[in-house]
Amino acid sequence: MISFKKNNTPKIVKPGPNLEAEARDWTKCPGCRALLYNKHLSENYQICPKCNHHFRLNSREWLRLLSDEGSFCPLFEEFEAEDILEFTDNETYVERIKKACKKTNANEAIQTGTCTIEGHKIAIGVMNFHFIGGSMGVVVGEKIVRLTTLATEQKLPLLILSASGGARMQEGMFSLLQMARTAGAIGRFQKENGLYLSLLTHPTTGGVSASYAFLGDVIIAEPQALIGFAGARVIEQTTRQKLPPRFQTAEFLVEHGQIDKIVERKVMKKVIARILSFYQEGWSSHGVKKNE
Amino acid sequence: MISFKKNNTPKIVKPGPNLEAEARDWTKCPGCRALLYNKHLSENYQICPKCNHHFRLNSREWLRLLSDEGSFCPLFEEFEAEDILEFTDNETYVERIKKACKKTNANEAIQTGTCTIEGHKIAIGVMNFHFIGGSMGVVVGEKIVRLTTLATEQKLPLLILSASGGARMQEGMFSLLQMARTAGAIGRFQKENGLYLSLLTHPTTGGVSASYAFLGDVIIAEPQALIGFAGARVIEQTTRQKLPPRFQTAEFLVEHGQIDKIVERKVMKKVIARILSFYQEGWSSHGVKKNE
Amino acid sequence: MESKKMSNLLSFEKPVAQIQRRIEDLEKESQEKNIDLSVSIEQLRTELKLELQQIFSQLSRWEKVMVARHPERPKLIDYIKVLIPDYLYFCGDRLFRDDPAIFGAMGHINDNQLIMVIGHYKGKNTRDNIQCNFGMANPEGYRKALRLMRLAEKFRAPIVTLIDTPGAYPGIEAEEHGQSEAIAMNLREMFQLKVPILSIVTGEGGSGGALGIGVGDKIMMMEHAIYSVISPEGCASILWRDASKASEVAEKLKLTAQDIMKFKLIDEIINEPVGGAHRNHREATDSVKKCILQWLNQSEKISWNQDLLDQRYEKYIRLASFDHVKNLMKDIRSSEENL
Amino acid sequence: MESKKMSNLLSFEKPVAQIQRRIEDLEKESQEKNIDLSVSIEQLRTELKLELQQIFSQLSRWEKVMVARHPERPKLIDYIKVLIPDYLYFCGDRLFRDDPAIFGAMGHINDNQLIMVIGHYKGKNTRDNIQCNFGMANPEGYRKALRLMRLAEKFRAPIVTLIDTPGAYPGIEAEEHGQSEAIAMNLREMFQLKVPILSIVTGEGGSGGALGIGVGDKIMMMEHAIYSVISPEGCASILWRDASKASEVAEKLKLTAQDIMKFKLIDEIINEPVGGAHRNHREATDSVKKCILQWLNQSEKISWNQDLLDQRYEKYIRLASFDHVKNLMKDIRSSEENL
Ligand SMILES: [Zn+2]
Ligand SMILES: [Zn+2]
Repeated sequence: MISFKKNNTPKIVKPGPNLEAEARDWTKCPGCRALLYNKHLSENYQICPKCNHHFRLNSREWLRLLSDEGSFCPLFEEFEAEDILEFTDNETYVERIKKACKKTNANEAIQTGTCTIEGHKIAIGVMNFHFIGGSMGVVVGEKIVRLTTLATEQKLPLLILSASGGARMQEGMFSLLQMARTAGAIGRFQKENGLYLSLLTHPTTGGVSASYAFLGDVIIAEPQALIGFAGARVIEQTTRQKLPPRFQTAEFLVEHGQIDKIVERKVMKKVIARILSFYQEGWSSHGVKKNE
Repeated sequence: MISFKKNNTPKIVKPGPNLEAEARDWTKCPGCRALLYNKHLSENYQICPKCNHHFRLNSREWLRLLSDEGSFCPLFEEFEAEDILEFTDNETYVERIKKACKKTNANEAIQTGTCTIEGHKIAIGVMNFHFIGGSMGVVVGEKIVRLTTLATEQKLPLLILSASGGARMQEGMFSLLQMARTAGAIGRFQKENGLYLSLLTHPTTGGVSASYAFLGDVIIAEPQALIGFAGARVIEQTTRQKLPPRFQTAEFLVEHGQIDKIVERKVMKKVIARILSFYQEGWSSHGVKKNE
Repeated sequence: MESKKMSNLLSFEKPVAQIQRRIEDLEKESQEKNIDLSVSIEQLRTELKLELQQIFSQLSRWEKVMVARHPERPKLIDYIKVLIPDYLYFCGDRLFRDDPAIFGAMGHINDNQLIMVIGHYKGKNTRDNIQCNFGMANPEGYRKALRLMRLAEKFRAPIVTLIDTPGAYPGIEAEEHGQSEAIAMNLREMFQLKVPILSIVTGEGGSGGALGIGVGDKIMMMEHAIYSVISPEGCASILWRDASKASEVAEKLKLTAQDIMKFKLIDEIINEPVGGAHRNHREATDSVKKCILQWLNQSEKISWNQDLLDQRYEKYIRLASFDHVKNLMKDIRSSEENL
Repeated sequence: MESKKMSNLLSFEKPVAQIQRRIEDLEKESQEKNIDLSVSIEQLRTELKLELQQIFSQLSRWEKVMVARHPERPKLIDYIKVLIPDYLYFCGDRLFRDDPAIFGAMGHINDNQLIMVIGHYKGKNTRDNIQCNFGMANPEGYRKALRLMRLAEKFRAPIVTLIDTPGAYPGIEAEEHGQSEAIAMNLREMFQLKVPILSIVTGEGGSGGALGIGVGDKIMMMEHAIYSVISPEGCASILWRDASKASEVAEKLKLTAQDIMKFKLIDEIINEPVGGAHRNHREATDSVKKCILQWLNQSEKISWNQDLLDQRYEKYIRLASFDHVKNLMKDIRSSEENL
């Protein structure tokens, strides 16, 4: 699990006492320092209209953006993390989970279920970076395995949106093994000719990037998203080399052949829908081939 | 097809008139300029005992070196090249073939058949660089396709020893298409779990290297052999860059992960026999798995 | 005929240039003086067309090479825009680099049939050219092509490859990263793809680098395309250490669509507009589109399973085989005897 | 017990060093003066063994980390030489580079059973260490591992992977060439190999880089090996920006073979010689060999087809699953209640 200093979550501007109510409606852009009206920001997919800075969306916001209204059916919500290692750092893991639940109003770092995207039914998993850095513990792994199994059984395309610092160290080896479990499940799904779209958002790193995130038949990233295996600081310390410009950005990864394309948030739904329609057509248009 | 200036075929030393008979018994090493007694050279696998320079073997010599005595059964000897393009450069293609036949006492740039290697029966193809630079025309392609088909049908391991400047330009597109034909045949063979050993000798380049030569399940090269796709001169002219040391040598290719290992001529038969025994054991030791 | 102004006139196109200039002059006059010169213009246009027909039906093989390499010839991206207007492209080999010399996209042809188009991209201008290495792919390009073909297989989308390359890139890194392995792998794996494959040589079919995306159930060539085991320059410099003898060597190599059709090594020649594809992109791309649609129609009838692979394999067992050559030689001899 | 002279003494081994020195002195004296001191020496040896047993049965987790990383611990090549003396190695990913941090060879164990052994290689001396990147593999290493595993499949040779790495290499090129993709691909593809796979953590099991060759039908750990989602140093520097708190963090991470066995995440612990594998290579490698032979014996009984893949998959569906954790928690709670 990698830590990220730069948190690009919208920061509410600290106002003077009288302006408090009003100021809650405004957000300062960390990209260009412009003051943005929250309503406008929200209408613009949480992208700064001045400098194109992409504010981070949580899983609910992503689901709203991608799925057809009211189509999302949550699944596997019953799983909640256990503190099997009895891990404590500055606070206990139990406490950390509790806080994360409260902060995100969710019970884990991924939401899973089914939905339609422009009418195409899919199995969908959306990670939430706000929940302990989107880290993958047993529950995240379990939900992905189950979601993938469901997609295999119901012959649904699978979309997983990643946003994660990696494996959740508070669950030790249990976390690490989720890499193998999810990769195995996705392998089975793909062997049955299932289509898996992997959507990488800022950041996707560590154990998540080195398992299901990079197994997509098609891998799409958001502009400027940080994507990589090792943390930049660790690389600098280990190699004592200066990192190249744009290192580990989505743009860098396209150049290096690691991902298919970068898609702007505004057209993300459209592009995904088009891929889904391509895929479903291929399957339905040729009766002969369908049965294989 | 790439031309090779440096011909490392043993060169008979030009003697004074009286010494002629005697001099025929001696060869000057192009590696260290030592005068080597042909009998000793032959006993030492045509390797200079002073500087380890590997003289080139023709297909017959290779067959003698690799196969158990008397075990080689030639196959597909009936095919002879046709001059379909009516190609003439400094001489007609027909003339060129005639000369090559005479010079090599063979009718094409590859000998194919079956043999045993330390008792293991295999399908074997051995190219002969002395026959028009070991170039691959229709007959070479045809013999490899038929040999591979035979290996598939009879469930024999396949060994092809390459020594070639590439496709034979005198047969134009007919030559080029042999790349696809041989690759297709080898793909079928490998899909049936056939083991294909590719043995690369000096030189293996162009259309041969970019088809069957690099499809080996195991790829072995002779020390210092020149192996590559494009000619060094073309690369220099195109890129205007200085070529790195040992560029396109077997040693360079191991470093770059392209081949499995370099094996000295002296132990070549032993290493190949060991691989064959490994393979046949794996198949015979487990009744259950054999039938899959 | 809608004729473009040529900035790159080939030597044998010169007679045509004069007529073109006269047409332009008349058009200008007609406009400036507001007089009707349409009869004369039409006459000249007919003359132009006849002249072009005349010239292009008698091109020497070397002249064909120059047409096939014409910088204004339609490029991959021109075809993709016409063939699959709703295309989505996919990048990368997932290993090392995205090679711009190979480009691939999926989309609908004629609004209803999904296909994947993959080809060499030479670039449309100097900056492009350099970025795309003039269509000379590195190993990562071939590996990307294979990845995209497998993606097409997953989508059950027939594959159309458009070939237009001087050859695989002869570079240091290309050798280091396994140019041989990458091409060989494609040749082998294209036999295993359970969707129909059509390969079209649209311009230059340069040896192994062309064939590296060229194993198809059907192979077609544009009327003025070439396909060769070696470039005429390369061949000349091996035979005579003199690349300037390329024009002479081109004759020997029999590398035109017409030669290769006569050899029965391709299935079809796609007609080009009068005067070559570079004079009318629209007509050229439409012509290609028509052939693809016909092919798709035929491909519907085959079931896309092992049968398809068996047919593809059988095709290549026959193609350029010893028997193939023998039969051709027999035909040639018997036709010679009949003369 | 055959004890080696230690050039790298761990702090908690100090009491042992004194006894060792005394043994050496007596041996020297015995030889020089030609007197029989064997009784005293034997006594000291017993003392040494008891002391070592005492120390090594009570190691803290951080001390275990130090033992697992011990520079004199047997390395991949030591195991290969003992396990498959007639081995043949294979190089390269066929793509980009041969990564010396991963090494693989095929050969016979016990003269009669062919296996492929693939593992991380940390190197045996400083020059080696640097060349092998201290066992930290680049993507090409993981891709080579996968290629060799597929080769083993063709040979019907069971695969044994030996894990000993601080982690995948955190380098610029590693990122450029797809460290994530390479590891992910191995994790996926190891589920598809139709030969039995055994993974043994022999030393350091460093996160994704360890797991990248670690998907097996059975997973074992050496007695003093560790296996962790993150290095203690890495964890400490994330939690407190202070890598020196690693020893404290090691306790939290529960990364010893004993911890992980208690969690039921591995199948077996392989005993090490008294005082750790670094004190007796022969005993350590023999111990590993014995476990492999037992496993091979079991594997004979499974038919190596889809069944094998199904069993492997089912194992990982259960392993570290939510139910697995739930049941463990229940066990822990009930045992606490019983106290
Ligand atoms: Zn901004
Ligand atoms: Zn010499």
